[in-house]
Amino acid sequence: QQIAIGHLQDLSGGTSDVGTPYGQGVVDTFAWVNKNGGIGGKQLAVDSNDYGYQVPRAIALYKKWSAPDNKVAAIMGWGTADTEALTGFLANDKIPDMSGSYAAALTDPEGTSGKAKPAPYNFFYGPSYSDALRAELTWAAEDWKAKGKPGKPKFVHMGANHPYPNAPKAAGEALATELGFEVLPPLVFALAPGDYSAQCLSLKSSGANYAYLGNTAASNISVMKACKNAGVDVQFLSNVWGMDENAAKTAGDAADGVIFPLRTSVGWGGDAPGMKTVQEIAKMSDPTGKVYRPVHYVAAVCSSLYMKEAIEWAVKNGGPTGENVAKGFHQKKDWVPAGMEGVCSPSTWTEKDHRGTMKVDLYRARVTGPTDGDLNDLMAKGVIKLEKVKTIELPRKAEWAGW
Amino acid sequence: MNTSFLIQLLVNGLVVGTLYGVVAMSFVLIYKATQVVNFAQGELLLIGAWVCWLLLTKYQVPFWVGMPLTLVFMFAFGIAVQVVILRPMIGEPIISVIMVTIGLSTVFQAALKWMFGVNPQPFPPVFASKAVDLFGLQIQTVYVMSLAVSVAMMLGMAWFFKASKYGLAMRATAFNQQVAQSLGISVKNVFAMAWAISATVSAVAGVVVAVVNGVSSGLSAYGIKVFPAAILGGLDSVGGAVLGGIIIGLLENIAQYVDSQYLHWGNLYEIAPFYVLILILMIKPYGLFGTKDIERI
Amino acid sequence: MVARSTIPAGDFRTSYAADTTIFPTKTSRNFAIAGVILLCFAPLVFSEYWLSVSIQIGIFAIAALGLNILVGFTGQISIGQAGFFLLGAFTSAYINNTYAIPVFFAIPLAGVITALVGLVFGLPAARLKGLYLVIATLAAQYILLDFFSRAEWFSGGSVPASANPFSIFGYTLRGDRQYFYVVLAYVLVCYLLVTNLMRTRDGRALIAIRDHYLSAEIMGINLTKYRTLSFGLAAFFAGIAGALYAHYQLVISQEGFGIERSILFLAMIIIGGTGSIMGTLMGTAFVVLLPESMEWLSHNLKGGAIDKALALNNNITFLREIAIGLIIIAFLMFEPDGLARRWRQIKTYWKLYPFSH
Amino acid sequence: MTETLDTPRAGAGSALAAPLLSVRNIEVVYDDVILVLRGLSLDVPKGAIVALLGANGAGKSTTLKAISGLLKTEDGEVTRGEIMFDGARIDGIDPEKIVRRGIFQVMEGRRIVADMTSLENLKLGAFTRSDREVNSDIEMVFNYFPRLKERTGLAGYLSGGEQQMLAIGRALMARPKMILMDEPSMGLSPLLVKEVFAIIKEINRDLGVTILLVEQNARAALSVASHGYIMEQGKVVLDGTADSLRDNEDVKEFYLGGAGDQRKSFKNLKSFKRRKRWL
Amino acid sequence: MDYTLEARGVSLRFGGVKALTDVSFGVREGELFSIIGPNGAGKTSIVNCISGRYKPTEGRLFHRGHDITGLPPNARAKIGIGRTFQNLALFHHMSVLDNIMVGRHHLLKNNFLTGSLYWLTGARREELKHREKVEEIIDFLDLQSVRKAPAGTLSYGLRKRVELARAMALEPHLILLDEPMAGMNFEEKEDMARYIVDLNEEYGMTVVMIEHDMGVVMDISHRVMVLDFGRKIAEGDPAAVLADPHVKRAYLGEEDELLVDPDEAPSIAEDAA
Ligand SMILES: Nc1ncnc2c1ncn2[C@@H]1O[C@H](COP(=O)(O)OP(=O)(O)OP(=O)(O)O)[C@@H](O)[C@H]1O
Ligand SMILES: Nc1ncnc2c1ncn2[C@@H]1O[C@H](COP(=O)(O)OP(=O)(O)OP(=O)(O)O)[C@@H](O)[C@H]1O
Ligand SMILES: [Mg+2]
Ligand SMILES: [Mg+2]
Repeated sequence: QQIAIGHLQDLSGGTSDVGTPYGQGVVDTFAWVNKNGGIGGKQLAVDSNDYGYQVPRAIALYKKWSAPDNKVAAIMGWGTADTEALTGFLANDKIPDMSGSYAAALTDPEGTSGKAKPAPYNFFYGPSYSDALRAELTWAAEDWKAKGKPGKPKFVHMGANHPYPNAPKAAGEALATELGFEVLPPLVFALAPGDYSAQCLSLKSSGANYAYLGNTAASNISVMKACKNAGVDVQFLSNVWGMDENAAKTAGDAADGVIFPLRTSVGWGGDAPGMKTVQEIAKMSDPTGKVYRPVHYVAAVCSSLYMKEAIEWAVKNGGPTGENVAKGFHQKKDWVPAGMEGVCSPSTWTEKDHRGTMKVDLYRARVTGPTDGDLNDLMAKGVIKLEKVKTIELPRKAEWAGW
Repeated sequence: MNTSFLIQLLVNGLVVGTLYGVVAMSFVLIYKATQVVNFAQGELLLIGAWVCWLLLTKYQVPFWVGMPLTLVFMFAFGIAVQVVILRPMIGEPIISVIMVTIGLSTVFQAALKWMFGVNPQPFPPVFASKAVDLFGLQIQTVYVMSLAVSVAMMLGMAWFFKASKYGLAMRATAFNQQVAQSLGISVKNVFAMAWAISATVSAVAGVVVAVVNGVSSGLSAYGIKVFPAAILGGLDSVGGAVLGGIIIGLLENIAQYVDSQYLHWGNLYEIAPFYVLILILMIKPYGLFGTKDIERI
Repeated sequence: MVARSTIPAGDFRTSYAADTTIFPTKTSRNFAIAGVILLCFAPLVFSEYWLSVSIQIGIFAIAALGLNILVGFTGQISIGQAGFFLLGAFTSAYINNTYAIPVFFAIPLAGVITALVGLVFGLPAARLKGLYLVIATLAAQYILLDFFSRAEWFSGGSVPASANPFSIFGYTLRGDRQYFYVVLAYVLVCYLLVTNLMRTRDGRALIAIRDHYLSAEIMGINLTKYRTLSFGLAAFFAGIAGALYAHYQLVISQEGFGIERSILFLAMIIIGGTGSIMGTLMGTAFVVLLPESMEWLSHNLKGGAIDKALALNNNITFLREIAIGLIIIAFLMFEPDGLARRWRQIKTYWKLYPFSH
Repeated sequence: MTETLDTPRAGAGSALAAPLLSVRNIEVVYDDVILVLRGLSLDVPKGAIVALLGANGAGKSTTLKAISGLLKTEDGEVTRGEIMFDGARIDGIDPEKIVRRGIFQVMEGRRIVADMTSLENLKLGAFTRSDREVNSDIEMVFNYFPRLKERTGLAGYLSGGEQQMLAIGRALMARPKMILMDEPSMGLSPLLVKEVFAIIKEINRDLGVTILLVEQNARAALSVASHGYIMEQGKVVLDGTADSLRDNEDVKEFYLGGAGDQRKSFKNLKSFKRRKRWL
Repeated sequence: MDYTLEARGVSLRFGGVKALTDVSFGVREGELFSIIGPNGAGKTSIVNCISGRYKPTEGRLFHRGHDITGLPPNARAKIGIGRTFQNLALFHHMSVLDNIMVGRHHLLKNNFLTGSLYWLTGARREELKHREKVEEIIDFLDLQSVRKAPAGTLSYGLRKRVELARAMALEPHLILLDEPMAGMNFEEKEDMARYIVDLNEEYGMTVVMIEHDMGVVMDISHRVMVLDFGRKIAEGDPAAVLADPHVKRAYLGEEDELLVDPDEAPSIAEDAA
């Protein structure tokens, strides 16, 4: 008797740059769980699928997973568009989905906010895109003040016209206005790498001081490089998927100074008791343990272990049905999976609020030299550094729920 | 009116457009000889970029050696693709051959991701001074180089088709393969040649964009940009392709100007070229320099 | 496309009516009817998975059929079919959500509205030829997508729109098992309509334009009208298919309906055989099943000996993509005229069996 | 059944010279199923003009395409028999190689490259040559067909007859050993037909080009040819010297238009037809 | 006006090429009118003007007294003008039958809506009715055996015949034939000539024919017009026109052995007996 889990990952589509390490993290974690006896003596049967960031393929897979004859206990999801597309089905079929999409619309289980449809079976680990951006804006407002520059700072939202980059747009712009920013018209750039010189020239001519990069790393890099070339003087605030160690390596000095949120308390090799577990898990796909794992991998380990513990609770309390697993998420407060102390941030999901955390750790990417060479070396030598800037504890405002 | 911003955008459009032009030229080349629309053009560009990257980073070859090596490789690669995949398709319905190039692009795309991973890779610095200043805009040295190279390639290509015996043979083959064969022209060789040259020319563009943006699978998007460029110039005109590329480049940037100054739609730069394209086609159904079909009965 | 029609000996036709039937022989007709009857039992025996695969085949086959009218019969290549597919999907959802028009009527209505828009986009077809037209359709696709991503009132902008399940007079169909019959009915009707169209006046006019537009014009065929019309027809079927898809998936997202999907539609008809109605269905099945079977294969490979030996890990997905590409290439190398031709040849072979040279 | 009028087949031309081209018993199938040539044989002696006559659909063009290798592009295939040229087998090899060996086909229906000028078309004719005399040969062609020189636009806009001239001119540019001509007089005005046949004779005599001539204008064809074959339904049904064919009753009736030198009127035809003796 | 078709001062230029210069002529109802002339004289061009492919640079064309100079080609099918082409223009992948059915396009009433609903709208009945007409034409031109063959696989001569059938299917009263006998042997020309004469005499169609075979032109046409370098150089009774020294010089060359007085030729029936 096995417990079935559906796993959507993007290894070949528009977000494969970050989808690959995250997907690997999920696969490794469950493999590790299985190796250590599974859950309550049951092995996990993880059906991992590369869906290429295509909604129809996600839905087709979902049909398979939701069929009564072999219904899964839970889904490890991925993108914003596909997760939002599945939301209604998940609620209907009572299957919890731990997604890689942190859209705030997924955090309102009962739809009480009026901003989003009810999403009782959606979960994710980390601050929502909107909350992360709110924290970044809060920091930016302080930064502006600290620098003592005159006038209103200008804020601009940048990203593809796509559910994922758009998810925090309204929230960000609303808070920015509130915080005294002048909000400029958004700038659009595609989810694929390309030449975005024109956008950077617009950015330059608009005189923006803070620009939010809503895409994933690959295309953000293009923008950062192009803007560097065009001599744009702007502070980039990146989405959680928009910056990581690989991106810093590729972008080189163009990535220097970018602010981004980190979901885990430490990165790969960081000083925390839980890091040992992470390294154990990483051995599942790399027995040498030498491969450097970017932040998304570590976040995936956390997400998967939350799922594991929720299932564990379900197994003990009536069996691993989707409904029970969802209940499992609601059991604990300030929850850190066993063995992950100091790595995963304490999270709480309640029946009424699926904002797991309101705490946002802001980091700054530091690149201090040429970035050719092995990532392990670069990190070890400190050529690339992820520097903690500030932890922002946002208030759990009811009016911020769901958007 | 923000003139300096507009000028910067126009200069940027010119530079980027020239690159579109180079790729469009290589696209037109295959079309002219084989009547086949090559959907894998962007991937040829990408392969060129990765190969050069590999030579420069893994084998630490200097650029002035790596670049020619890349071109030689791409020439051979073009021939190989033609011989193995497209040669058996000679004489089959064009639309099926086009579909094969689409299949090829899938295969290349996946194979490259497999070999080089999904993460973009930075290109080692190639030129001592990275940029030159033009109207207050920093223009990458590679872009300036590519401008020179593409003008040279365009002239060479134009001469080739107009005056050389093999250029004539290519045109005859495009017109009708059976007729070409009846004249003693080896359709196979003509096609192989077309693919080889086209792959080589694309690789030049590939390396140029890679130097600027780093290498990643996204570069193959240039393959799509090429369609409007080639069509705008007129499918069978080499000069037209370059001009079409430049026009598309300029249009994108003008659209960006209008958008960021007045409209704030967000992605006008992506869509505007297509509106203009349809407009131009309605006035000139064969693009700016394309030859009209002969309608004689 | 050029194989001579061969009719088994002994099958004499005594009237012109008998000579204009859809099926060349009585047996083939009986086979077709039997096939349809068997399909009616499919929901009882198929697993959810196979059901959903067959529904997809059915829906895409309708859109591909429309495209085949344009490409195969009129000779105008389009890479914009996915745009019209989406338009149909959004339209049906929109008119159903906003004007409370029952889904039962919304689907055909969406087809008609899409067809009208298709006519407008078809206007350049009167002037453009070959690749110039292809790129104009590409432009149409981009323009439509841009519209969808902007028109929040209509399509929800970049957020997926939602659609209601299929319902007839207050009775709502739930689940794939019931929806299967809706799709089956649409497939049957659409394929019959097009078969009829192609053996009557306007269908012949389209084919005539494909084969020789100059002489078609002199035979009294209005080129502008028919070229535009074929765009309208293609859009109609795309719209119907899109609407069916919307009420099947219940959410409509632009994702996955860019030019890649338009190209897939093209692949369906090329693999099936341009200008072949039955081929369209076969080609669609091929294109839908290919990635599915590769998925299945890569799944079984995963963790297996080959995987370990080659250290494939995640690269299996690239292997799968490569395999899909290679199979399409190989298929076209061996069967450049599509499945329809081989099918015809097999039939000819059996008909002529002892005598086939 | 084949009826030979005078000398036995193999000897037909061998009295003069060894056959340059010899087609032995070939079968041609289109599209894997349609059998068009059913065991056809013919010889063309070196330096001769041989006429190949036959009704529409008899397979004349197919025969020429089988020799020049162009069948392949039409899904056709030689499934039996062999074709020898200049002492070597040429069936199955690529058409462009056959051109290089010296056989050039003037295809039915002109087939000039419509989007090139006449001059470019002529240059293409000389594609396989690398000598320096190409330009003087272009002058030679323009001398034969002065009209071509006047029309400098794209060849696709030429009139039917002008295109025919260009097609013949292009063949001359290749300086082949042998030309296969598929209905060279089609669409030409009576004056030009005479000229074209004069030119055929001339190039045969002056340049020593061997010619296999498919022609519907049997009278003209037999007046230049030394030998003729008559095809029906994929087979040779009659062959002999040009003179012997001209005297054959059937040939007179079905190809030359009436017995003797008298011509029947087209006006008073009845639908009744007499059976051909060779069938 | 008793001309079915009349050209008044028609000129046609393509850039520098003068394809036609001030050509005027008239064709009477029921006539079999031939146009001859050297290659490139403008014969096809004038037919193209009549069928609407080309628009004359100058001059007017009248059909039964109406000015049709600017009428689009497809509208000319409706007023009863049909034609065949010098360089074959069949629908290659369609069967012979369908090719001919296309000719009936303007006579059929069903459209894409009624056609798709075949059984419900009477489209079937209409199609079958016209199919009968087409079969008549097939019988008339002896095409029975290739009825279902794709036109692209036929031999040259048969294709010409199918073209004629397709043009006939339009039920035109004026039919334009561009070199209908090119590429045929004597026997086939006989057949073709017979069809054309029947077309003219039994179906009562007015025929305009371009032909290079002087025997045919002389025997069957009522009147002949000669073009040279885009100008009309002669018009009138065939025998008289062919005897014209100007025509001989421009077109026929010196005495043609094919031209024998038709009255002296033995008839085919005698020969058979
Ligand atoms: N590509 C093809 N596919 C199928 N059948 C063909 C093809 N080409 C020719 N045929 C058939 O082969 C036979 C001989 O054709 P071919 O063109 O050789 O005749 P021909 O003697 O040259 O006639 P014509 O005098 O009309 O040119 C015809 O019955 C024709 O239908
Ligand atoms: N569309 C066109 N563009 C340019 N020139 C043309 C065009 N159509 C015809 N011509 C020219 O006009 C002249 C007359 O052509 P046309 O086809 O009428 O001749 P024709 O009398 O039919 O000759 P043939 O007997 O050879 O068919 C030719 O010299 C031709 O080159
Ligand atoms: Mg022939
Ligand atoms: Mg003519």
